[in-house]
Amino acid sequence: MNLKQIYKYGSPPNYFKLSLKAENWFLIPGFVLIIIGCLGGLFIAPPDYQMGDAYRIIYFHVPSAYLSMSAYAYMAGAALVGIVWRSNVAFSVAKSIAPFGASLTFLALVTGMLWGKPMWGTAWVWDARLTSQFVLLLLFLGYILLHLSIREQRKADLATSVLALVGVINLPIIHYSVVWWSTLHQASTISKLSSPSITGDMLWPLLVMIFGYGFFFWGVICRVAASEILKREKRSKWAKEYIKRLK
Amino acid sequence: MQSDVLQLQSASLYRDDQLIFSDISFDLKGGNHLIIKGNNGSGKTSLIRTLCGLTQLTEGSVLWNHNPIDGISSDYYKHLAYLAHTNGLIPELTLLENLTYSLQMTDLDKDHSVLEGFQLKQSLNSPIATLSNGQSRKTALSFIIMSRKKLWVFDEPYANLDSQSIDYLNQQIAAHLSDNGMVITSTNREEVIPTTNLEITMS
Amino acid sequence: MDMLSMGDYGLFVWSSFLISFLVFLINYISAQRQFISVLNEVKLHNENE
Amino acid sequence: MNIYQQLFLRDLRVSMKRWSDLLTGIIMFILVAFIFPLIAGSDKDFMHRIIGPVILLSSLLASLISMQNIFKPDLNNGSLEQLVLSTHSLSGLIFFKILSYWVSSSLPLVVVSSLIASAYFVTGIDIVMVMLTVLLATTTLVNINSLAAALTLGVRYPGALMTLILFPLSLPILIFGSKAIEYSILGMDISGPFYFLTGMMLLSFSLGPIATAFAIRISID
Repeated sequence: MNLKQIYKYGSPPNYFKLSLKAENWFLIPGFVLIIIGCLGGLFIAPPDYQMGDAYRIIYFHVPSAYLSMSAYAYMAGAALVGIVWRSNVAFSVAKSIAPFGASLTFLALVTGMLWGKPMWGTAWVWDARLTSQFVLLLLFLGYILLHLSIREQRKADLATSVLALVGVINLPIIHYSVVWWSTLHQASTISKLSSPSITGDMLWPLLVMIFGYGFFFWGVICRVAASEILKREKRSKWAKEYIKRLK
Repeated sequence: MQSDVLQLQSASLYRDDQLIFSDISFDLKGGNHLIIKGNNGSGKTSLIRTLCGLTQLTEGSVLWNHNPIDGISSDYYKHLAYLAHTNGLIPELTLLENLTYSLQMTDLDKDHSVLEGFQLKQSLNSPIATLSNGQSRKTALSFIIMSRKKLWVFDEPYANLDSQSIDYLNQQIAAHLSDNGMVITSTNREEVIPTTNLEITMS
Repeated sequence: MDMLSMGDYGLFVWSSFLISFLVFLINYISAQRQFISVLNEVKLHNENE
Repeated sequence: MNIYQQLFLRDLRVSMKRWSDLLTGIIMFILVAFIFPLIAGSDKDFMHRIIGPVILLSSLLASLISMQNIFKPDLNNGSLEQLVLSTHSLSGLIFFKILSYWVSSSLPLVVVSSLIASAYFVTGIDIVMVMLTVLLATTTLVNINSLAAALTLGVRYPGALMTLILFPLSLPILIFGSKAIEYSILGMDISGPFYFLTGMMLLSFSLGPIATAFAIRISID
């Protein structure tokens, strides 16, 4: 793909059409992969010799934790592109990632707590991963609330993008400091936390789930970003024509 | 001497979906006075802010000596003095302190004849907060006049002024224009404006 | 039935499954609804002009 | 006198005139630190354990309260616009504005923290360590805070939003800052946390003013 093509798909009408076309190419594989992963993880994979069937929660926990972290990175990437090229498309993508990213973080937290309850006997443990997820949730919420509280769209886009970039610079530092802190406090629980020695027939459903989550995520983002773009471009010619053709 | 020129080329501004103004163009050369007329809420302030580079145009461009001002802002700001609705004065500090710490005008005229002309000489040591609205407006105006910058941009300079000060301001503007300076003024009080060669009416 | 009880951990495993499913469903549905509401908004905008 | 010195001195002077803002921050700092022993017990070992977190938390709250007003009055009286229209780099001007704000709002905290440390039965060189930690932590916090204040300039009630933005970004400072104090009291090696705090201070002073300047341009648009 050369630069000209990238520029072409970066223009709002092209991106709009492309994302609506691409939506199902993400959603359907995502859906299928998640079903396969669920079947594999919940029924086919053998129970862990130490933790029994409870470990199956990782098939929901790990993909959402992975994806929530990378969602923040994608959001910051889109924000950077938006700031540099003042691209409405990039801003729309960044804005659409935030709610899904926040809900993935929420999922990672809740499934983490559901895993903690039988394993550690308590729903919340001050361990590095859960705490990092909590901080990530706050970063997402800050982004979303800042976007909501600035009335003018263009201003809100730029301001939240600055926040996303600062957040992504800080994220490794936060993660590092939380890990450092928890190794000081929770030396005893760390060993319990270490992931079970995963065997091949446990691993493949996990990978399938991670990919399924990713595909489904982008499918939803395609649709949300398309509606964001349409909203921003409603006084443009292509948007009017698109609406007219729908009738 | 090469004469400076400020150009606005087919400028439009939207705030989200709302059209503020569209397709305005002009050329402003040394000795020209541009008046922007219009009622409240007609986009005068937005237009003036785009001319100062504080607000980005949706379409079109602002050029200083044929260069877009975003690229040469520090060069452009050497020549620009801007008076906003707010006076840009710090109310806790006295007039004199505001003058000393005035950041934009690094080479402020040190003789205070303009302050005298606006009858501000006796208020030099009172905090801006204790001055009346008209007096603080006059203070801000005299800072612009004393700044020795080429381009003066006034947003509603006549607000709160008594007739004597209006005359004095018009005198100063005339002197600046004859000195090959440029002035941009927005107002909705048409009766007090001196005659000019450039006019934009916003609706 | 043994499959569903997951040892004794069925409650935790299945509620993880359920909540993940729900969150994905909500995100999907709200995406579709948001698109439709934007379509209507733009339509309204066009008619007003 | 160059323009940066001018701005620095002007802001210092203005801060003195707005002394009630500064005082609120200092009072907040003292109150939080004094309330903890009152409600949680005051034996020496316990006080030594909690002084780190308490000092850091109260500096966070103090700087949050006093920093809400770093740009807002300037926005309202128009002098922020004049700052943007300066021929000098806005990031540089903001750097000195932040520095001046730090001197007026956080330097008193460094001094006061020595009193608090002695009230917490900290003695000798450890008091200096507490002060040094507060100094390093507040220099970073002031940068993060000014960014949050600049981003929320256009928001009518920015308090809650600022807190939400601030908390995750300042978490590393709180963790390492309280560890530095704890290590120093326990007589352990404190170079690790101090290197970290110093690094964060340098990072925040190099990125903070740039990001804040950018955010101000957006907010006054």
